[in-house]
Amino acid sequence: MVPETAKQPFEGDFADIAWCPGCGNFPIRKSLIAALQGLELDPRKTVLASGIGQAAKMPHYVEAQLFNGLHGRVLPAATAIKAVNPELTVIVTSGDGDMYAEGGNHLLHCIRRNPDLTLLVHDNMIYGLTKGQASPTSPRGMKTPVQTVGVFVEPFNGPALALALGCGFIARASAGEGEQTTELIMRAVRHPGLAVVDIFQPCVSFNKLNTYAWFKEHTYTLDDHDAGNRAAAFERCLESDPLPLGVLYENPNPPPTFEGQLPAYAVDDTPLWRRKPGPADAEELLAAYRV
Amino acid sequence: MVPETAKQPFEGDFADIAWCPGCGNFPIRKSLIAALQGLELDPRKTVLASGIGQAAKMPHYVEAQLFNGLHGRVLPAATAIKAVNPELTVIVTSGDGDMYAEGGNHLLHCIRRNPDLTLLVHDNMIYGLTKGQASPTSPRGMKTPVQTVGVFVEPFNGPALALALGCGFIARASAGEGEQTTELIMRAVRHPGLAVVDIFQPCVSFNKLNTYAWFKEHTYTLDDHDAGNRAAAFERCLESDPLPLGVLYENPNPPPTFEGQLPAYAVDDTPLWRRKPGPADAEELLAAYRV
Amino acid sequence: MPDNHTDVSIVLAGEAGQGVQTVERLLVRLAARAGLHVFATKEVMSRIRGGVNSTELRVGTRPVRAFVDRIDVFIPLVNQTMPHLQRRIGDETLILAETSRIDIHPGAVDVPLTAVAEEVGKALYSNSVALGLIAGLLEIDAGLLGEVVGEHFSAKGGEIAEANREAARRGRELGRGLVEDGRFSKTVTPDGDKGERLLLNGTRAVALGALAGGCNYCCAYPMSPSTGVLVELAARQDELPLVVEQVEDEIAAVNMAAGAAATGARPLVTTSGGGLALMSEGLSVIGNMELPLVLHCAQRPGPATGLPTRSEQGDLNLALHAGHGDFARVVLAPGNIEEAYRLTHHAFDLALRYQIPVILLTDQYLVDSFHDLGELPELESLDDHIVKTKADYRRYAYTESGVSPRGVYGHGAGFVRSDSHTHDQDGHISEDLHETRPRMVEKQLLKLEGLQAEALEPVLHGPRDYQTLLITWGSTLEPAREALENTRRDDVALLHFPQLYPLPLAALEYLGSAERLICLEGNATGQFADLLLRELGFAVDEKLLKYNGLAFTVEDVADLISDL
Amino acid sequence: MPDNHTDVSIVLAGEAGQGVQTVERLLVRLAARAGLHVFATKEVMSRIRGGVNSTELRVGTRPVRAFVDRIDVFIPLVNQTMPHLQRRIGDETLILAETSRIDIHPGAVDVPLTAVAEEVGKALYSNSVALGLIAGLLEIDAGLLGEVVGEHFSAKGGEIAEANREAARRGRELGRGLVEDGRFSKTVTPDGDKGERLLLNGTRAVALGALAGGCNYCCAYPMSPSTGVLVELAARQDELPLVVEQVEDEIAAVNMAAGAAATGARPLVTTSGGGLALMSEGLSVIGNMELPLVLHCAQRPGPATGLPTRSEQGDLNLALHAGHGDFARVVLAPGNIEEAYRLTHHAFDLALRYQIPVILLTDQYLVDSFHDLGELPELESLDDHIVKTKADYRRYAYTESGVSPRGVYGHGAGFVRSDSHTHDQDGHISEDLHETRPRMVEKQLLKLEGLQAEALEPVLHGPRDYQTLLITWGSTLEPAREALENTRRDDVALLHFPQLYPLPLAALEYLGSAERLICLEGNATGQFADLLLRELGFAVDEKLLKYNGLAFTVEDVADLISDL
Ligand SMILES: Cc1ncc(C[n+]2csc(CCOP(=O)(O)OP(=O)(O)O)c2C)c(N)n1
Ligand SMILES: Cc1ncc(C[n+]2csc(CCOP(=O)(O)OP(=O)(O)O)c2C)c(N)n1
Ligand code: SF4
Ligand code: SF4
Ligand SMILES: [Mg+2]
Ligand SMILES: [Mg+2]
Repeated sequence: MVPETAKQPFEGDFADIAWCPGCGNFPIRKSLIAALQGLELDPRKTVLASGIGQAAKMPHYVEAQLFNGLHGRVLPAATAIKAVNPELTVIVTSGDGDMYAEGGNHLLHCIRRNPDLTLLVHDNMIYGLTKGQASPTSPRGMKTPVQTVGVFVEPFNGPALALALGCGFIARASAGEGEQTTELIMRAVRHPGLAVVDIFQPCVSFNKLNTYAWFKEHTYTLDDHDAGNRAAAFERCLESDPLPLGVLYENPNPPPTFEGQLPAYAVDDTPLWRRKPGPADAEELLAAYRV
Repeated sequence: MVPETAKQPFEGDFADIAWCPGCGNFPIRKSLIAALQGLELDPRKTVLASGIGQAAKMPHYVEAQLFNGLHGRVLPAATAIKAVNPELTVIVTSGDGDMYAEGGNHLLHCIRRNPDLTLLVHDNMIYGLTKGQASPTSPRGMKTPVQTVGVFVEPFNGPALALALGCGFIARASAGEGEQTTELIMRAVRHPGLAVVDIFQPCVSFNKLNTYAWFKEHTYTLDDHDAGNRAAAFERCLESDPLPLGVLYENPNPPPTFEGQLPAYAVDDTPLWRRKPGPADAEELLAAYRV
Repeated sequence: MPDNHTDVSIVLAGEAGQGVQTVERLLVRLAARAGLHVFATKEVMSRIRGGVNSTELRVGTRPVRAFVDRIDVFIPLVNQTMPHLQRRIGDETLILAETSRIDIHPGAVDVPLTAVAEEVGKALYSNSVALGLIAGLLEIDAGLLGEVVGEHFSAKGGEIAEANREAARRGRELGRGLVEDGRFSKTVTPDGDKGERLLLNGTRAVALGALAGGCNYCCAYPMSPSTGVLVELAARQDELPLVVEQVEDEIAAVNMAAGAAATGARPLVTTSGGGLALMSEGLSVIGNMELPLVLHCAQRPGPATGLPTRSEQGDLNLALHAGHGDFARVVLAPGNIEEAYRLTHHAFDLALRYQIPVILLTDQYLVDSFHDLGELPELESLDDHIVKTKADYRRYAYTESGVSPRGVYGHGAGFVRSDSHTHDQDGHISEDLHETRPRMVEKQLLKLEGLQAEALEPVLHGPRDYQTLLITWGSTLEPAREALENTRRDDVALLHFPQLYPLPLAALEYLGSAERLICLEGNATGQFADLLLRELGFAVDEKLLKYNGLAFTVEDVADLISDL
Repeated sequence: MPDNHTDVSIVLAGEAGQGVQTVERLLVRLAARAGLHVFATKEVMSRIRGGVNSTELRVGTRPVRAFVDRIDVFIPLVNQTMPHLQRRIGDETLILAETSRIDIHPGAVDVPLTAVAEEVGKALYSNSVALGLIAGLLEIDAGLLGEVVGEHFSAKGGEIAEANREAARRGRELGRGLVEDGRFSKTVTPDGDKGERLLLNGTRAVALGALAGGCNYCCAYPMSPSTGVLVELAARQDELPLVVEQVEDEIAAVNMAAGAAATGARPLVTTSGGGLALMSEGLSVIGNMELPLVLHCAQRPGPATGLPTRSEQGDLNLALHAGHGDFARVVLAPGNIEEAYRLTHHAFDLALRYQIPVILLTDQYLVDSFHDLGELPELESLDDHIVKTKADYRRYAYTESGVSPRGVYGHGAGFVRSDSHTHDQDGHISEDLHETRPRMVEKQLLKLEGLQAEALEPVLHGPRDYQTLLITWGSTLEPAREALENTRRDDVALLHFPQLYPLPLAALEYLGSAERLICLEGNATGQFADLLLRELGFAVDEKLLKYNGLAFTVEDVADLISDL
């Protein structure tokens, strides 16, 4: 029996978490840790990778390997982490600004590459860390100190985009629904290939519109939805009120992963970081340039 | 009657066009000029904007206003051109690398903003100017000097992406189908808001797979397609062989444009470049900071 | 040090979200209305709630415009401290704390803020009690206090306003009590200057300077500490001819600005170091397309994400060299709030006249610091220098100054071609290596000659026949100036550079007259000292570098001077 | 100038796509096999077909490694010219053209390449005729010619190979005829060096140097002239433990490299100036995360898109300063092909030992130029310096050298935290301004001390007791060296810098011993001269700057020396 005082895996000892009291990131952290524990992952073989934002601080509050890079730039880094050591489980935590604004291009191409990563987008429909400007998912009409006349452009639809580009696993969760979120994260991690989970997350400090109550009221859990059907999934992705929670799409025949197709692993599956060329290889190749 | 030797509008006098003989950009140029003439646009009120690539050289070969910026970065510039002077017609010419790789993030957010631009993506499924590396739209299996084992990631689906993000006009054309292309460009320019036309373009120097003949064989013209239906359009966008040509989607109730919603034009529609604040405004505002 | 200060330095420390900033704002207004001079600066953690933030308020008889280490009155609202703050608390510091709740400061005098607030109504009013407390210490008139508190809370309804007024009044009594008991004995009195005064911080000065310069397009991606300028301008987008657009990333910002400028707008981009780094390629296109752009970079400590909410002067090298290839640019760095206003306007002037990017370097300390000041200089309305094009218009026509007439799309009979390649005078791509390429490079760099000739001269403070010359750029000016004034040394002067590139040749004489040069910079390598050596051939004898995330304090500089 | 050259300079000009490059490749191989020394460089337009490209081939008795203006034999295959090429054609130049088709060169001697090719079979073979023509002029053995042509065309089938061999043979007769008629009288003879020789260009040298340095991850976005290195490595991805990934943009490249490095790989990124500009923010994160990265930047003329296929040395300032904030980096710039091989390997060594970004600056001229050379230096196998982590592992532990033991994910019992903020030794975000912030900045910059101590020394060529010292960096080395050797002046020497930052202190003595310093650079402002002043305090007396898109020629430098 584990003594009561001992920390469970991933929990760590984080006295000072910089989120606001009541922030939706707390329940997401709880769901995430429960999922990692549920999957019985080894914290030393699990990397939490992120960019910058409130959501992106998550890796500092979970006891695991950590890569906390630049705002918007986590996906190329995470792709390489998995490619250089496929034995690692790599989870990316990100915000709606981090992933859908600054990081948009990497998202597109990460979906195309399909590395075996789990991408959690904490979607609070606002820029939290920079104090409340609109994010790509802010609803039309939302006023902020920058969007003084209200947001007047179309909110970004992450799930629809992922679906259009052929992502193999797309789900939507809500921070307020802890168990469901744990469940969805577990499924996402198990999915072989890129799995995107857009998680509604109340920001109690800056988003007074999309609160816990609002999300409760404006979401429903998918029931008789055929998640293996891309056309059906598209219609679900376009639904806006209420918003569906659950697995929107899971490809029954998931395409091969990026790292799985690399020539470097064609005959030898030793993680790349343990293998490298050297002077002998260079000299052998030089032979081709001898006159 | 115009004397035979006189140049028609937009044609200009371009002795040395840097494209390869036979390149699909020539017929696209022809279609584009025909469309601009057909629309009776004033070349001095028409801006051709582009980034870098073979397609992106187009503005240098059409007699009109020109903005030829950085690789991948034309859309934010074009958005501003239209915002600063809504009297201009702005056409963007781009390549599949320029727009879908380096420029991907701007594409996402330009679709959200919905400025009244026409975006032509010359889709040759290859990087032409840099001599034949795979582009985001290169088909799986295509070998190039960089993709030596063949492309093994999912080709980028521009139309599906545009549809997912709510673009109001999405069409696909083929350089080999000159009149149809002219027609589609005219419709795109007329559409009030962002109109995306992905144009198949043979690259005779580097893409030996997707030739004029290949495109002829692997495309068909949409016939009884309901272009006003987003779900139907999604299915069309996912078709891969044969590939549909024509208008894939046109929103019957196009959303308002970016420039149309700017507070700067709420009461005064004089182009912004003719209006600006000044010291008097600053001084008036200073009053608020007097103790 | 003998206590000969004519001001009181009060520091409040609280959690993010605890309302310290409200107290700061009200107190600044209150003191200024009372005819006192006031300065306020804050240092906050990168979080929305919790942690320890602090605000320094200096209230004085004479103008106060700089950050000091010394704390006369420390009011902790949180039971936690930070070593960099703790260090500033000295034997003479009067610590006022609610000792029942806050027990980590041994010598603290109890001030029952919450208890009083609760007596008035609720604990929430304790900020108003604290405000009153300070007003009491400063012997500020009760009527004025009520007025300022009332104005602030009036929007929340009469009852709330009244309760806060009462809380402030009760707080003031606490303060008066301390004075009467002899616990606090510093007095600051109005200097009799009855002129109207302005209360601005650097953010507002930059935003207003931009508007004075005719800025009609601002595009930016939020990034601390530069976001304030975006917000300040956004607040005006429905009254002025002004587009304010939050873009998807910094690269979009600079390229959007390029499109705006090519069409005739006067764009401003605001960002911090990481954003400027991302705009490097775009800066190069502004240079090669010959477009006017003002780029405001509010510096924070790097590298990479660094300390998002703190201050540094570590992006000078980047401002000088961002972008590839050789092209003309200007780098300006205001030293204080007036200069921020004036130089932002000047940046537009240079950008428009030379068709170049002008980078305006500020820092978190400057943009976030407030003080009262007299009238700002009157600024001129700037010309666009736009011509109506003729049919034979050439965007990049060779001229003697290197500046070609600026045409814009659709205005006139010509075609305007803005191009990012090496191009000919028409703006078409050119690969003529023999003639066009070198000539076009020279044309663009020729602008540097004009720019150098009119470069803003450095400003000397202190005696003319100095032996030691302190050198500052940016926000180090005011702490250094105050330290210098305090010491009254006749052998030490201060040379402040508002323009960093191209450097004014007038600097040569100043530098040459010194026996000893000391450069003060908020970075770890002495980037400006490097520039002085490279551009003017002067190696400084000493560098005082600070890179812990805080601006220089008056004491930092005073210690340096007293060691001379 | 008396014609005392021991080499022949042959220039072919043709349209893009006309096969000039095939002739170049075959001729280089042919000449080298014939025991001659050979150098080839090309200059091409930014287009795939058409225009005017040219290739210079120098074939000599002694090693030839540099670009010359002088053209001994000019073979235009296109009826068009470019002023910068035309300028190089002198009275002594033998122009060989198919005069029926190419009529713009008045003094041309007719060589009916197409007619001969058609006689053999088809016009397509005319490249082989041209190859044979040159072989004839150079008196290269017919058997060897047949062998080389045969090898090249064997893949296309026996008939085609035979036809090309015949075309070459016929071309050789044309060439022999010109020699016999006295139209051409230069002879170059093998120098008797029978050792095996290598034929490399700069691209291959960088790629092989990277593999020798253990590079196992290359991520890049195509950009001329850097793409060759990507292609060269891609060709090896199925034989070696090596991932080669073409990414969506340059920002992805540098951030992907960060992830790869944090996981234990040895990443290489290859790009040109515009790409490096885009990576500026990423470079700063490599610095702050303390990760090993080699970044190859093949320079082309800027600003902005500039001249995509030409050469320049205009990105030095960017390489020195890209990124925000202060952090340690190294900038290396190989002067020739051996150095490109050696320094790329060295770059990995420094990156791995110091956990820093190392920027390797080449340029279009260097990466695209070929010459024969002897064996390359033997290089050592490099250690990863990776430790197996213990439970108390700290990624950013303070050490005396500033370098912390390198742990990687999943190797050992510890947690490895790579972070982009100001962080503590564990890699967690820190806002401790008093201790952690300054100390961590100092820790990172401490590396510069070690780096400076082991900085590569500059290399002196020419007499030890010089009065005038020419200074070069990068690919200017070889043209300058040849010019210097030709003049045999005993008062002029050449100092070449393989390492640009940190600068080796050993340079001080060299610079101090000169009466006159002249810096040769391929940019418009003298960026390295600026650096010398800034870092070492030496102001050069003169700068020879070239920025028309072409590398320095031997004559450029010879003219400079003869004017001394
Ligand atoms: C290059 C760059 N630009 C801007 C920033 C400032 N920044 C930090 S987080 C953030 C956005 C935060 O929004 P989101 O990603 O939605 O995260 P949240 O805080 O809401 O969880 C921004 C703009 C930065 N750190 N780096
Ligand atoms: C920042 C930057 N990166 C890379 C390049 C090099 N580059 C120029 S065009 C191009 C891609 C060309 O492909 P595409 O956009 O499909 O145009 P195409 O030539 O095929 O029409 C690249 C990678 C560049 N100019 N700038
Ligand atoms: S600002 Fe919003 S997202 Fe950030 S920690 Fe606070 S509640 Fe959470
Ligand atoms: S390379 Fe291809 S795309 Fe470019 S001009 Fe030639 S054929 Fe056209
Ligand atoms: Mg958010
Ligand atoms: Mg293409």
